[in-house]
Amino acid sequence: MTTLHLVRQSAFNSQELFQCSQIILPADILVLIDDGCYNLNHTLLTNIKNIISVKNIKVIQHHVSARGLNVPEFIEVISMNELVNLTFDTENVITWQ
Amino acid sequence: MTTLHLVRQSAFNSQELFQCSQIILPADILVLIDDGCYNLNHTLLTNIKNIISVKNIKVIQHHVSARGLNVPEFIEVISMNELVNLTFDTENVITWQ
Amino acid sequence: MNKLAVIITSPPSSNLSVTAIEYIEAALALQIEIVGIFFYQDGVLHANTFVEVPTDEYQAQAKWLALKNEFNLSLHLCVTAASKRGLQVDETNSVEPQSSNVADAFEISGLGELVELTNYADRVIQF
Amino acid sequence: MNKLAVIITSPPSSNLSVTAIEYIEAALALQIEIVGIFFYQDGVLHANTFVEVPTDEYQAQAKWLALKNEFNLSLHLCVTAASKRGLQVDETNSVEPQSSNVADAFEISGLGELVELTNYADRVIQF
Amino acid sequence: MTKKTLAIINSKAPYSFNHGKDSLDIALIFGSYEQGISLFFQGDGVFQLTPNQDGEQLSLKDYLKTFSAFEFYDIEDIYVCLESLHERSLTSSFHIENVKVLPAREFAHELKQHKHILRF
Amino acid sequence: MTKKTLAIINSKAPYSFNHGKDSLDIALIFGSYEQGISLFFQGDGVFQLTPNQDGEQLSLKDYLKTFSAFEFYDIEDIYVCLESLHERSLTSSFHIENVKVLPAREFAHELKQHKHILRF
Repeated sequence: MTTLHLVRQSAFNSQELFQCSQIILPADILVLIDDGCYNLNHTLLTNIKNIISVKNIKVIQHHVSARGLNVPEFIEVISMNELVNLTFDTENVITWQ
Repeated sequence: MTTLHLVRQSAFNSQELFQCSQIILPADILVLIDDGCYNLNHTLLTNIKNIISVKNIKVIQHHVSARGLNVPEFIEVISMNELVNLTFDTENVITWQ
Repeated sequence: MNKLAVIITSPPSSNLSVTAIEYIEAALALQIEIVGIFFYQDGVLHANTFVEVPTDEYQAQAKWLALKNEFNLSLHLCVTAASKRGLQVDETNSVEPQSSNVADAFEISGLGELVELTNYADRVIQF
Repeated sequence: MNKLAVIITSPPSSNLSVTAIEYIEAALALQIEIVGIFFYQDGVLHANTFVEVPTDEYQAQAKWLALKNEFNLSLHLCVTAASKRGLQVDETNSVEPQSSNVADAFEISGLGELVELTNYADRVIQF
Repeated sequence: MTKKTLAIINSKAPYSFNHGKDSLDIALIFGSYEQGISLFFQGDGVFQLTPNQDGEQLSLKDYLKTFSAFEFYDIEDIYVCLESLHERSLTSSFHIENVKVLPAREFAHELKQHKHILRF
Repeated sequence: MTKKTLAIINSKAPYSFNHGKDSLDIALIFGSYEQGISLFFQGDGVFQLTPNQDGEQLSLKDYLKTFSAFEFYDIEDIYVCLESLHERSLTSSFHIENVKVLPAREFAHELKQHKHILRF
C-alpha cells in the first residue's frame, strides 16, 4: 500500500508538512507542490528522509523555479504529467493544504 | 509606547503566536481571542511570559469557556468591553490572524 | 471622544466575524465613536444579498443592517475585493436595483476611503 | 482506463486553482477518464458569473468553460456551499435565467453526487 | 479485506474555520447512503472532540452536538492521533463514545485501508 | 517625532495567498495620497522579496514586479525581519533596492512608531 502525499503549504507558515511527517510510511511518496516548494529548506524534510527513500521525494518543476528556489541535487524535479502518473501508480492520495 | 497584540489563531496550527513572540516588547499587552485561546497550553506562552509581565496576558472569557478550556490562575479573564478599553489604553494594535 | 475604524476581512460564515460584531457592539455601548467599517478581502461577502445562511445560524448581514439602522454606521465595501468575489458593483448604477446583489446598507468605496478612515480614527482594528 | 474525480476547494483568485486546472489538463492529455469535478467550500466561486477578474489576470472560469466544451467534463456545484457564498442556486429554476449568477456549464449538485463520484472513480484528488 | 470507500482527516479546530462542519456534512451523507466512511482527527482537529464545549456561547449553532448521531448513521470508525493529543496536553476524554486513540504509525495504517482520503 | 500613519506587516508567501497583493494595493493608495506608509516583512512574507522569482511560470500576472515602483510612490521604509531570513536559510538578497534588514527587536521598535498597524 503506497500513499501519495501532496504538500501544498510552507512548513514555515503552518503544520501540514509536520502532520504529514507524523503519518508518512516507508513506501510512500512525497511531492512538494505550490508553497510546499518552500519546504526544500525546512528541517522537517530531513526527518522525512529518515522514513522514506530520498528518491521518493519530488518537487514540481515550474512551481519551484517560479519561486526562485534552488533544488538540492538529490531531489527529483517532475512535471505535472509525471504527477498524474504517480497518482495512478500509488493506491491513494492525501492533499496537505 | 504600548502595543496591544490580539492573537486569534492556534500556535499548534500556524505561526501567528510565534511571530508575535518575536516582536512583542516588555510594555506590551497580549490578549488571546478566538482560536488564540488554545495557546494557553502552548510552550510559546512561557517564552512570552519571560518578556512581558504575566498580568499583561489576558483571554476573552466566553471564547475560552466555549472551547471547554481551563484558564491557569495567573491569566486574567476579560470581557469584550474590557478589550475595547484596552484598545484605547494602548497606542496601537496588531491583529495576529 | 475616542474614534475607531474597523477593517473586516473574515467572511460571514466564520465565527471570526461574530467576534468582530461583538467587539463593535461593545465599543458602541462604551460610547466609542465608530468612524467607519471597511470590508476587505473575504469580508466583502457580508454585503452580498445572495448569501444564504440557514435560519438557525448566526445572521451576520442582518446584524450589520440593524447596527446601521440604530447607529448610522458607515459600511464601506472595497469595490476591487467585492467584484473579485461575486458582488455586482457597477458604480454607474446603471444596473436595475433588483439585479444588484449589494445590500443597500453598504456603500461602494475604494481604498481611498481607507486612507480617510485611518487619518480620522484614533485606532484602527482589523478583524 | 483510469478514472479520476477531482474536488476543488480553492477560490478562483488563488494560484492554487491554477495548479488544479493544470493537473486536470495533464490528466486529459494522458487519456485519464475524468468522471467529474466537484466544487466545494470556496471552490464554488468558480461558477459565479458575477466574479470579475481583471483581463490581464488568469481567467479560471473561462478555462473551466473551455474544458467543459472540449471534453464534456461534468462540473458539479455543491448547492449548500454555493448558497453560503452568494450563488443563486434556486433548484426549482423559477428564477429568470438572466438573474441567476451560476455559469451554465455548472450543474447544481448535492453531496450525494460526491458519493457517486467516489464510488465510480479509481482516484479522488483534492485541490 | 474490503477497503472502505472514504476516510476524512479532520485537521482544524471547530469554530473559526468551517472545515469541521464541511467534513461532517460529507460524513453524514456517506453514512445515510450506507457507504463506508471513517473519521480521523489529527492536529487541531482533535479540538472537535474535546469535552465541555459550548458553541452557543459564540452565538453558533453547535455542529459538534451532531457527532452524537454518528452511531445512528453507522459511522463507527473514529480515530484520534495520540501524538496530537499529547502535543496539546490533552487526555483521552471526548464528548462522544467509542473513539479509538492510536499512535501515529497505527493511525496511518488504518488510514491507508481506505480507497479515497480527504482532508479538511 | 511625527508618527507615520500606517505600517503593514506582510506575513504570507506571494502566490497561493492573495494577502501580498491586497497589501500592495493598500500601500500604493497610501503612497499616491502622500500618506506615510512603511512595509514590514516577517515570516513567509520575506518570500515576497527574494530574487529570481517569475510568477508568469504560474500563469500569473506577477504583482511582485510592481515593488520596483515603491520609490516612485515615495514608499521608502521597507523592513525585513532578520530572524525570518535566518529561519528560512535566506541571505539579504532582494529583488528591490533599499531594503533594511533588522533584528526582531529593532524591527519591533520601528513598527511601533506608526499610528496604525495592519497585517496581511
